[in-house]
Amino acid sequence: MAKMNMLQAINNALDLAMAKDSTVVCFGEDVGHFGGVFRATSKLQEKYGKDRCFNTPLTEQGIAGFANGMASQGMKPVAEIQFADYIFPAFDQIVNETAKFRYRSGNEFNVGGLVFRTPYGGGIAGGHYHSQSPEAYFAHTPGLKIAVPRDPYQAKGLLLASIASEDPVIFFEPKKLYRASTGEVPEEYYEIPLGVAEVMQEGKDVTVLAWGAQIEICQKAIEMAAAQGISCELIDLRSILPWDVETVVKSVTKTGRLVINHEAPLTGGFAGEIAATIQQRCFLHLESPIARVCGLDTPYPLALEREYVADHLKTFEAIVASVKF
Amino acid sequence: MAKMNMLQAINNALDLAMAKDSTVVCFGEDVGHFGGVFRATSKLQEKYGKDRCFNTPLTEQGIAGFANGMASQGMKPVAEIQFADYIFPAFDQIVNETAKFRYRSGNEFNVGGLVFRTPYGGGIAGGHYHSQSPEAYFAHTPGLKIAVPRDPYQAKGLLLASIASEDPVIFFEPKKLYRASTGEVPEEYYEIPLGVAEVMQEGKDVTVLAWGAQIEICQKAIEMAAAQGISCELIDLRSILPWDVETVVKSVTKTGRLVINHEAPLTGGFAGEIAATIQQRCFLHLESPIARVCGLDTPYPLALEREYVADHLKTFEAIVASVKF
Amino acid sequence: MTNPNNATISTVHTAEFTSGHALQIPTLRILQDDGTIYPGAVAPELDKETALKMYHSMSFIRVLDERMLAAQRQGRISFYMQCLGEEAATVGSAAALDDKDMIMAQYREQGALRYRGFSLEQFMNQLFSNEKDLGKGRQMPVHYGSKDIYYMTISSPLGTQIPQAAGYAYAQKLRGLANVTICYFGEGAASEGDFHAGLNMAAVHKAPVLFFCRNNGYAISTPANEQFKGDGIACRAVGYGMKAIRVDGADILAVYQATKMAREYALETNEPVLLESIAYRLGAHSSSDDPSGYRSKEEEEQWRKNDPISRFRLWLLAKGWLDDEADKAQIEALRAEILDALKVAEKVAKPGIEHLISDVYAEPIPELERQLAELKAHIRKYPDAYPITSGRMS
Amino acid sequence: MTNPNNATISTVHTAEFTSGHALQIPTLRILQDDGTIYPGAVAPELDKETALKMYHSMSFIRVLDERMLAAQRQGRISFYMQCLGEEAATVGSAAALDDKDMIMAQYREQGALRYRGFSLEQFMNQLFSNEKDLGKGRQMPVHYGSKDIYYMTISSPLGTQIPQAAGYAYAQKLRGLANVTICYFGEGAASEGDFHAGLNMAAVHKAPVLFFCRNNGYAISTPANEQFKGDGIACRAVGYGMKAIRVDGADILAVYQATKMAREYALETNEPVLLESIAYRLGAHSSSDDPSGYRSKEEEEQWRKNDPISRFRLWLLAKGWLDDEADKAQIEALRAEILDALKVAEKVAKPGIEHLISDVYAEPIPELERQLAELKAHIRKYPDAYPITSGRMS
Ligand SMILES: Cc1ncc(C[n+]2csc(CCOP(=O)(O)OP(=O)(O)O)c2C)c(N)n1
Ligand SMILES: Cc1ncc(C[n+]2csc(CCOP(=O)(O)OP(=O)(O)O)c2C)c(N)n1
Ligand SMILES: [Mg+2]
Ligand SMILES: [Mg+2]
Repeated sequence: MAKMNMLQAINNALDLAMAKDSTVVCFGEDVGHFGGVFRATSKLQEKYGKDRCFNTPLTEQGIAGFANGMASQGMKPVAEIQFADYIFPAFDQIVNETAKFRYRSGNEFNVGGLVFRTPYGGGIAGGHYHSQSPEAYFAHTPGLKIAVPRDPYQAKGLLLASIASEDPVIFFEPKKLYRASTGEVPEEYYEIPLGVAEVMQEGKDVTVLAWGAQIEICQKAIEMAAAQGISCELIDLRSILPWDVETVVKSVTKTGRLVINHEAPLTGGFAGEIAATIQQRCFLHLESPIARVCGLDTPYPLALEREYVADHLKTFEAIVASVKF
Repeated sequence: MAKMNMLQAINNALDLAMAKDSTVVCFGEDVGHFGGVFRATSKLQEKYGKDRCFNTPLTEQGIAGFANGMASQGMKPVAEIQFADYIFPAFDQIVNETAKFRYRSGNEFNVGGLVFRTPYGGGIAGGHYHSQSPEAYFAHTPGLKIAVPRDPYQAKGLLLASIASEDPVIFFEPKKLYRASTGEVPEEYYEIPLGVAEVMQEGKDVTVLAWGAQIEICQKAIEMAAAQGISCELIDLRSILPWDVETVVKSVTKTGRLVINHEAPLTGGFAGEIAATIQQRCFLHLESPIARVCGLDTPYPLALEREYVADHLKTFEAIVASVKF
Repeated sequence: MTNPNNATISTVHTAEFTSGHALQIPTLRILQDDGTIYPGAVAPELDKETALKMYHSMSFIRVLDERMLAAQRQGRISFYMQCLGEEAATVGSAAALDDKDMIMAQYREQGALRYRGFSLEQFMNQLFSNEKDLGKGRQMPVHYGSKDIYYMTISSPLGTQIPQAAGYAYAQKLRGLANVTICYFGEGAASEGDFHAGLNMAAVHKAPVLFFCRNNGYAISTPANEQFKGDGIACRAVGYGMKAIRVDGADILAVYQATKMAREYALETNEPVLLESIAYRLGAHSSSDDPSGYRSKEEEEQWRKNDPISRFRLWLLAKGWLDDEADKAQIEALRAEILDALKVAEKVAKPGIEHLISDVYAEPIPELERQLAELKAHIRKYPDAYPITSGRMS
Repeated sequence: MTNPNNATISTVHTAEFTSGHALQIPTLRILQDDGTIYPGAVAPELDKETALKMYHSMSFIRVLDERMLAAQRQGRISFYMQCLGEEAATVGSAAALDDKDMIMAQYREQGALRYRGFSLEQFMNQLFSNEKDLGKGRQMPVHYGSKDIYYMTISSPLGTQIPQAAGYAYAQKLRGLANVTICYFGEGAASEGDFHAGLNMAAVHKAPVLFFCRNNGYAISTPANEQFKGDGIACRAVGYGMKAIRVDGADILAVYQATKMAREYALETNEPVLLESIAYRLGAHSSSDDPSGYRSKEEEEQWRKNDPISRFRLWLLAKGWLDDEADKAQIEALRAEILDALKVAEKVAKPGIEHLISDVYAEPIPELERQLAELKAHIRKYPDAYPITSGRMS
């Protein structure tokens, strides 16, 4: 075990994957010699050569298209999109191509092995073009898998599972945790399976569900709730697509209440999907309406970021309201 | 009044809008002389000249960017994307630019007046690249408005309202209705307001909610239900963003039950947002779980289209299950 | 170049524009309409067997197109796309490749597909979306693909295969394969952003791709002069520091020669090459299109004279490699064969219900299994409404 | 051109590539490092007032950049971007325009903005995202914009303004305005698909746009030779049938002259022009960047000699239009002014809570009003947690 921050854990995962499998190749804007603007690919070019870790021209649609082509040949591209806010020029290549490659060809061709890594989320005074959380845009797309880690340990295990996956994966990295989140991380290779949520804390009154950087916000909120005698069960969803319905159903069946928190705007966010599914599966167990604590339905602001975000106080209030309903 | 099919009604709306306001300009792939592959812009170039109705090069991101620029100058571009399946190369221009133009500039600049028209949905043996219903991808984007008409009368009124709107609008045209749906349409100018749903049929047992081409499927289903003594209230949502929460809340408060139907795949579809909102607003009135009848979580298939779609039988079954819960 | 701007710097002191047509690229022509070689031209080396395979691929496709368009008109298939007038461009280029060079096409390259060995049955199974279709009946007609013969399954969204070809070829290079990738696209698709991204990335990352633009004058109804203002597509190559060559797309010897040369160069240097074929889309865009709305019969007639097949046929006849009568008989026989194959394929069952959800992921996710189970229960309740699948569900 | 392929057809019979560097475009240079005019060059006509406005815009921006980078280092603003080394490119081009020509910039064009008349206070208000910021404090520092002075608000996603400029200029043409649009972007952004779409559409639709590429050698850490393999960016113009001109971007007279000529041409013909400025990004990419990780001090030092301001200053001094001492004093005074303005701006309140939801739509939709009401109630409950807004909610 070694103490790592999330960037180091990601760098370490990439390093292990490249060492293990010569078909793993990392690229993206500034990813090469410089190691990426956040330094997630630091030293990989030095170690594995310019052919396997390199800068691309500044074109996200090109990066995604190039990655699709490379993966369809059987290699394992790990492509970085510099900020998740800039993944949209690649939307067609991801949603119409990556996601449908295997299906449309009857499995003659596929892009399993392809991973898009991208720093995402707010909390860094980035305004609306360096703060977006676009997971829900992709979650409506059969054929993709989506994962979001909450800490360095999770980041390494989920990223290694993504690279090993036979399906294409979008890996969203909460950038505000890059240096802020640190922890013990095993030095050897390990995977954390995709599609499996984790019950981080058991509780009996209400289930609190989140992913990525919102987990620590929820932890603060449930501490406040605990001080008022409310026992919360905390679940880290970890994978958005496919998502672990059964773990959430089991929890809500027990607690009868659900509060979902995400950074992205409320309307059309992934909390909607979860709430819709859970109200259906747990109808007779629900003791209060499922609550969603999310960003406002506006672009991510700059000056009023604090007001905008789904913070611990709003989450705490939603927990209390759910229990008192 | 004149009998028109949906294409004629759309063509008529564009004609009226161009006659009324010289800043209205129509363009897109094959939109000019040829009048569009579906002929929605037929004769407009002849009538208003090549400057105001023209073919563009084959680039959806370019079309959207060009439209953004033109609208920011104060004109009213009505840009056609040949199929909604091909709107994704324009995703960045729409989601990062169109939607955020006014907000990011503090209203120094805006693209109000911009309309993207695009044929959408299945039912024409088009496979996954001529059948998609991507409204949910856009519904997660504050700053956009989204409308879907169910028949020629609605198409004309909603399209004229979209062009007149001070906000950018995506106007999805259910292409299987283009020639199949006909009806009486006033020849003169009229608008149907955006953001307002329509209760098409009152009922007391269960609310059935849909939009676009799914309305007629729901009508078949509620007829079957009526034969079994089930009284359905049918709502056409008409606008996806903003959507008319209050009308749906009022209806479900009365019926206690809700079945939502859409063409797009289930997971991440807009029914999730509706269900999440309504379970919260109508918690104490709900007598059964909100049901979603949607496409499967796969790309839109070809040979097995009939099995795939959210048809009247599946809708009928959901209505019965909701009432019998 | 050593300056950081990656631009050669030669100084002038008077402001003067470089013209938008400063670069003009000539068109390679070898074979004349009458089947003879242009004076001064030399025919590429071609053995008889290859030449006949080329010819038979072209004539097969010509007959198939004719028949299947008719089948579409009869309502037997839902959609079709011909390649009339462009057979030489795709067959001639495919013939210059190695069998394991990847082909990434747009949709009008059935000539290349046939040259690679796609069988009549395989064509039919795809066109009828039946259970023998390699694509499992999921895509519209003409969206062919086969891993065995290195032909990437067609995808409708235009231009998307262009950066993919760069990535595919880069992977070939990394694996040390002695193969290139050919990437076909229309002059219309060349307006997509993906074109720019793909060509630039192939040049920067040194990926051995032959970018083959079929400039056939139209993108559905949009003529090339409403598509771009440059001199064709080939001149764009300088923007990427890429070599370019333009050929008469109805001249199979020119196409073959240029492609062969480009392939050698790409393989040797790992640099991509841009090829532009100048031909004419003689047929409608697709079975849904009627070109009389946007171009004149006269224009069509003029180009009809430019037939790529008859030219090559005359050359082969003159060489004594082809027998006129035998060839005519063979084409007659082919017509019958195609009709027979069509009748067989249209009776083959559609894919089973399990293929509604297979291949979305490598293994179905639980939610898809749930949806399939629910659907099966529903079909069992209403078997008559789902006749394709209800009779044969396990 | 009359053939449907929109390509000139001249025939050759021998296969030969056109080289990827077949087109080379010279660089216009007028002003030498020592402030004299190149032998054989002629300085553009410039009156004293304009020349001084150009000079003062450049030196203002130089001092502002210096101060605000320092302010960022002190933690007073969160982010900053300098334009060191490129002041002449943006000021020189802006000076060649009419005041109502629209400017659509990338982010490093504060020179053009200042030339247009953006005031020190306006700069500060934006940098501090306070309630006087025209952008209502919603975007990161340096995302300026002002309708009054025809400067489109900056948007971070690169390249997006390129097709927008085509559409904006097309609208200007349709309205019969005697104005053009200038569109600035970096050589990195020129790799985006939007570049291709925008240039092609402007050419096809005859939109009077000056596409002004600032080729400064780097896109963050990526050097131009890993960005493209063509000869700079200017040569791409032939791909669009567009005229092009390349200038020394540190030579304000060359930039002015070329832009003036391009503007006249665009206005007259409604055809776009591509300009490429060759300069060097002397500073870091932004306050978050440290170039020592990817380029050498020597390279930087070499380019530092190439200073656009000192060159022009020497020219003005020689002309007797500038007084050395007075100028130095003025720059000193400016330093103080900037510090004062900074102190004022940082004390101005942030935008009020209502601006969290205003301008998403022309009028707030009901859901946003509901969200705002809920938020206000929440803030009232926890006023200490939201100090920026809690004290002044209506
Ligand atoms: C992204 C995208 N936009 C639009 C279309 C619709 N479409 C299909 S073919 C076509 C024209 C293509 O023309 P070109 O590339 O010249 O090829 P050709 O048909 O002439 O062979 C269009 C617009 C599409 N398939 N994909
Ligand atoms: C679509 C998009 N992708 C990536 C980025 C991140 N980014 C910001 S600036 C930059 C480099 C731009 O380089 P260039 O266009 O040469 O302009 P310069 O900074 O040299 O002036 C990058 C990659 C972005 N803002 N937008
Ligand atoms: Mg074409
Ligand atoms: Mg640069």
